[in-house]
Amino acid sequence: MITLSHFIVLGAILFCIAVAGLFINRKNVIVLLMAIELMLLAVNINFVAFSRFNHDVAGQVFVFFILTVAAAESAIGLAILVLLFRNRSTVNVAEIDSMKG
Amino acid sequence: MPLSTSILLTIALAPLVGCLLAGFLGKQIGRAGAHCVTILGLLISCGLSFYVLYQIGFAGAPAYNHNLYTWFEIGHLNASVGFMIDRLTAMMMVVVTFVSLLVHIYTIGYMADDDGYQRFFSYISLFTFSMLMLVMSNNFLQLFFGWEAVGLVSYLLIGFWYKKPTAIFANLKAFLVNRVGDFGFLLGIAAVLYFMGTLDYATAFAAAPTLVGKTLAITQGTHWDAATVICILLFIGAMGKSAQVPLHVWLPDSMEGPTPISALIHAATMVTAGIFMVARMSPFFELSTTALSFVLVIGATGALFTGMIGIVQNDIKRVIAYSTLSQLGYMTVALGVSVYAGAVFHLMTHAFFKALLFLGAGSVIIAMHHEQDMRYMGGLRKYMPITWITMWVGSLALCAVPFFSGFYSKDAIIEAVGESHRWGASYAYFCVVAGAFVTALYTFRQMYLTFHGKERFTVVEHHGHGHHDDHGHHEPGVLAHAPKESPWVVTLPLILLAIPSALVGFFTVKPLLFGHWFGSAIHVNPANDILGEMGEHFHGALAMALDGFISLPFGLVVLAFAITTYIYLFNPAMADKVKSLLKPLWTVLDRKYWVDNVYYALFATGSQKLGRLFWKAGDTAVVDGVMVNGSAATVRRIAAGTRRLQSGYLYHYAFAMIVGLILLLGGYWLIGQ
Amino acid sequence: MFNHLLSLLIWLPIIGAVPVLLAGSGRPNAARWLALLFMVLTFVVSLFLLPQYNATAGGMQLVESHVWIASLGVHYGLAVDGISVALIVLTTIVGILVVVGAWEVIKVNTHQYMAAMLVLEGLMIGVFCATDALLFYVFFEAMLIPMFILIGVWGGPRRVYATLKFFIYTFLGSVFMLIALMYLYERSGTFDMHVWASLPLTMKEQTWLFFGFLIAFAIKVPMVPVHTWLPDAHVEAPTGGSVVLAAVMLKVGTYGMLRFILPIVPDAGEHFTWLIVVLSLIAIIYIGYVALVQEDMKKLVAYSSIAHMGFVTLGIFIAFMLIRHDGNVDAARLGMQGAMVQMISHGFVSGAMFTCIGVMYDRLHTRLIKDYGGLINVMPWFGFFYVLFAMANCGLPGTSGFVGEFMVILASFSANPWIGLFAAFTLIIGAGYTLWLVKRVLWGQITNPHVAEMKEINGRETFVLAAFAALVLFIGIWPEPLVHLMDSSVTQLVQQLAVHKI
Amino acid sequence: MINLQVFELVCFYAFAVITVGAALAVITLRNTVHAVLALVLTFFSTACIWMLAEAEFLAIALIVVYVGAVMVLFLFVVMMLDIDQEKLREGFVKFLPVGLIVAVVMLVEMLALIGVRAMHAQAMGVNPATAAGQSNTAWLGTALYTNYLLPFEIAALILTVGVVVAVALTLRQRHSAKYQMASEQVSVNPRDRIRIVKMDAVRPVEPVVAAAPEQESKP
Repeated sequence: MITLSHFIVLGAILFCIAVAGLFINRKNVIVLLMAIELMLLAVNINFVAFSRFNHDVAGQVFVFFILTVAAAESAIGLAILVLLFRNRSTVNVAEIDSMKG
Repeated sequence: MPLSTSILLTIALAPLVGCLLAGFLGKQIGRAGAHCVTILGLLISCGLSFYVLYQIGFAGAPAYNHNLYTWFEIGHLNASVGFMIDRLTAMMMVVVTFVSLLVHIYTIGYMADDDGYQRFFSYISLFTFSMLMLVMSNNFLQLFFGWEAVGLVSYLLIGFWYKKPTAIFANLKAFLVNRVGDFGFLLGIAAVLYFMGTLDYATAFAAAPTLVGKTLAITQGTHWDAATVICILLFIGAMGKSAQVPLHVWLPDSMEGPTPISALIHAATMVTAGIFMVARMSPFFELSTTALSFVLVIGATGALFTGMIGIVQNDIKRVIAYSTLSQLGYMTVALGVSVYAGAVFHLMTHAFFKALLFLGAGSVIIAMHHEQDMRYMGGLRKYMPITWITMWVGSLALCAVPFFSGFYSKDAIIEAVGESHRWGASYAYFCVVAGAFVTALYTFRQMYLTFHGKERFTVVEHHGHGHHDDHGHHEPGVLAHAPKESPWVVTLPLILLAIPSALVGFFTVKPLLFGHWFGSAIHVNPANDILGEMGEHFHGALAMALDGFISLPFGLVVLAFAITTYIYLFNPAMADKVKSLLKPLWTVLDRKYWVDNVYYALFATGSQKLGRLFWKAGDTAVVDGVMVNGSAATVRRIAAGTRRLQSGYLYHYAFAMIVGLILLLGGYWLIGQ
Repeated sequence: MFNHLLSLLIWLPIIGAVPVLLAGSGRPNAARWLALLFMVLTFVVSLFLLPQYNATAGGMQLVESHVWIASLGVHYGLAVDGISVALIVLTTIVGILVVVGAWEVIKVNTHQYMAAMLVLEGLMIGVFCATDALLFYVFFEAMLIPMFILIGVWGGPRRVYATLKFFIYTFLGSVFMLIALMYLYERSGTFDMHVWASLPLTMKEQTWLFFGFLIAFAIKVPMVPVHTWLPDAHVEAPTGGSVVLAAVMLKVGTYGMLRFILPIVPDAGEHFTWLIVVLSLIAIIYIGYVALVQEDMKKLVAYSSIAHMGFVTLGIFIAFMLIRHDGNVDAARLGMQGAMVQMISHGFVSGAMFTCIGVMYDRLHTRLIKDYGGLINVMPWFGFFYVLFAMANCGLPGTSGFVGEFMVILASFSANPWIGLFAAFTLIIGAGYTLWLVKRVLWGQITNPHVAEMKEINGRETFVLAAFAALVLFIGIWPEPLVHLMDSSVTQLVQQLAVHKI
Repeated sequence: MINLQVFELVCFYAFAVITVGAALAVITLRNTVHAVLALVLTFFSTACIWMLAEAEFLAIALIVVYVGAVMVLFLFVVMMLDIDQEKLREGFVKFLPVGLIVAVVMLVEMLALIGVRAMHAQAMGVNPATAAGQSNTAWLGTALYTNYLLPFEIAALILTVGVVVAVALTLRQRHSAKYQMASEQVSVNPRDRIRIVKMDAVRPVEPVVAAAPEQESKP
């Protein structure tokens, strides 16, 4: 019998893997973007599970929106990445510090 | 016949119209136009003043006291502009307009070559207007207006030759020292308003007796007598304007101005405003013997000690200036012993003979091509006989030689001081008697140095220098051409002033001093009425003059005459010997008791230092440095610290975010526990 | 028209700014004439206030009120009393003179300069009319923007520092006022200042509110420890900006005190009168000394402005002492009236002084005193005006500068002789710094060869200076019309002071 | 017959293991292309898990949108850009411990907060869609087009803006390339192109001497 906890724990594990990914791949923007996608996925798992559990459609509707926004986000993110690479010939985060105060 | 307002307005405004015409349209109407309109204005003013004097003083017209318009009205306080004409005012008006008229005429000659001809006429007419406003006022406000306005004109006139550094220093000094007096004066007016609730003379004087017993809380537990406070504050104003002792320093320096104004403003009229004011305020002063003693001591000190400085001066105008200080001291002494009529009487005679002396000195200065140093004069009597004779008339009047006008006023003052039992009267008596000796000393010295003895100048005719003799561009004692008598516009005023200088005392001493001519204009407490006592021994002007020949002051004058005659006519080398003999005394006098130096160090330099300290330490360091920019700098420092957190690296932000998330989760967990 | 006279006054110049802006940088002359037209129109309209306002009746007149923000109970409420009328007329007169004064001086973006001036004038009039606290606040804050632009765009070399300082200083103060306003709204449920005047407040509340308002207005006035923005702002501002700043904007601070502190928190006002009196006296004496040693003419006049505004605050608060301690209504009215006259007079005198400095600056492009000397030799007419205004600045009788100082000194002597004594020090110090300035600038030999080439003032400058001179002399010789205009309003204010609100 | 619940559980575990494994691969693989492919796998198995939760519509949407579109985009970008893989891997080992520690701490905290044990017994319960007598898609669609219509429209707008932005950002004007500007061609004014010069029919004879130096200086 699958319980709510199964889903939640899976979501938590995925989220932590994504976090670890952020840390160990700190220079590669593409992997960073992918880690973020993973995080969103973890969140989405939770939404779906709770929607089912609480008989509330809002959870799934929200997943739908998250998917939309995440798609838009990765599209723009990748566009920025392309632009960045075109201008600076690198996607190394360590070399991008224009925001340094 | 009662006086009409329109006549009084004409008197006051005619000079103002002249001033405005000459000042604003000076270029259009030209030199002649300028002196014509101003002199015309003065003629009208002077003529009507004589008429007013006749009406008030001799035809029995009632005193005039009306408001012209309301200056402002707040609640029960009505501040108006108006005229009060009684005998005191009428006499002052005549003195002011008459001397002013003569000075106007004289100026035609004196300023003939000056670029600022029209401006000068405009100024002296403005001065006449201001002075008339001062004396004709019927309230404290307008008095203060006139008071400050004459100060302004004095400022402008001292600095008339604005290119001279000394002149513009002197006018600033004069204005500021006067302001110190005005400071007290204004507070005095404030005190009058506080206690009387009005600024109107008539109301305030009528209510003066209610002052008795009132006090002003100075601190918790200290209460000062109201009348004393009012009188001393008002007198501080008089000290500034009439150059009494601690505030006398501006008057000698004011000689930087053209000579006509030295005669008009700094001898005959403006400086006597303080005397006039105290006489006007006699109802108040009579209430406080403390204040009168204060007046007495200040006046006496001035009478003697400033006169002594005159002995060592070499500038012909400065000698007369110090003599003015000394004579003003005499007047103040008279005020101090409640002999207001005597003070005003001396004011009048002094106005004539001092104006005469100044104008005479001016005439000499013209002849000497603006050389004022007496060491380069001498023997001028044969070049300019009219000036010489008239100057002698003035000098004898100044030295109080019997029959001359100065004698009647000055002798009365000396006698009154002798009679007085007021605190400080014996000191004052010593001062005024010794002052008589000092007066004679510097007067005769001046006359001898200027008109008698050897000629100490040389005449070098050079070509091209010609007619334009500017001020002080030449070698001392070297003249372009020989001195000659001044034109008639200069000598006419001298003659016209010499007549009253010689005679006015003889004819007016009886009514003015002993005849209660001033009536209610001057109020004297019966207990203080020294003039009344003296009047009992008065047997006419002739007898008084004859008595004068055997009095102590005259003896001293004769002594001084003998000494100066010996030194300056027969043994000129003696002067230097005396000087080296009395070197310490001479130094003290030459340095003017170091009062100027102390004031300069204390107030001019001190104020600047204080100001700079306030500015740099207060405004720049504390307010701007610590408070304003300090807070800004603190923010900047904090920001600089936080700025390092913004490394710009994405993973640092991610790290911070995740650490924050961990902490948040941990926090929830702990709370959940 | 008379029903909406005040609205017309506020919005006429502000709307007038639009065509001036539209004239564009390419047609500076059109912008100038349009701006002048609107300034004159506003002035003419403001003249209608004088017959429309009943000076004998006093109180708030020409009331306009419309709901503005219904949910907060905010009204677009306008009305004037005698004090407002006087200040509005002052504003409109200064407006004309500023436009004429800037005629050829402002060469870059003339249309924007003129438009900013028009907007500023409308907003200042708005401040003097508003009866709704929030409306007042809006005008009070909005006023900063055109001034910020005026100094920031047409200012001197350190204009950025000066504008920032000016803006942040004033803004900081008004934040405290906003808090006070919000608290009063919470207490009363309205922003109507008239209702607030009769709102009972405890001493503790009053104290907090008092300081909230005091900080805001003290900075605007400016009073002593928070005054340093003014010299900097003046030094960097263009002439017109300085004139408006000194002539009108500073008055907004004291006007705010009249409208907020006096009626709303009178008990706290009484309790802290000593503080204001001490600060005012410090302003008069300490600032006088600071002014004495300034090397920059504008700074000197700016400091003297602070000293003169000290008289205004002194006159306003001395009324508390006189009313509450001595019950001396006449003296209290005298002091308050003196403060009001001083406000108007300082508007003209300081405006004229800054105009004079502007005239010199346009010719020599320096404001340092040491660069001048002997100006009278080449500019005698200018010298005449300069001496006249200098005399007004040091309070010579017969000029407007005297009237207010005289009244305040008389009133403060009645409250306490020592206060009168310290206040009267201005006679000496004021004369000291002003005449020393005159001595160094006007008199003497010409030492700087550039001074010798300076041209006498032209017709336009003469017009501006002569207008100022006429006003200064008029108020000095016959202040009664002005005093009468404000008298009943002052009396009502003073009577209100006597009411305890606890 | 296998117990359906047990089967579901087994399936869940299987998919969960694949998901986690693939996710680990995403963050550890050296080659970015491989990492993207691992991410595809993660998404796919997650979609399967959603199937188990009977969220069919979202599962399909995830595959279509993510696997079909977004991941392909990723692949495009990764392949398009010539990325120096080695340099980007620098510090991988160095930060591994930190990453692990952080991840583990976070996981422990999360699990503790979730309180796994407390909720263990709770089954997912009845599918709300089935209970309403609808398919999951209908259930979700009804909600989307009624109560959530406005957010739905906004989502559409966001996507559109996203597309426009992505294009706008990456669009590059190549100055070397030659374009045909139709609008300019149409709006040409003849006067700009040719100038009609009036000349005398006969050219006046000029002196030869004067003309000579002029010609010389021409080049």
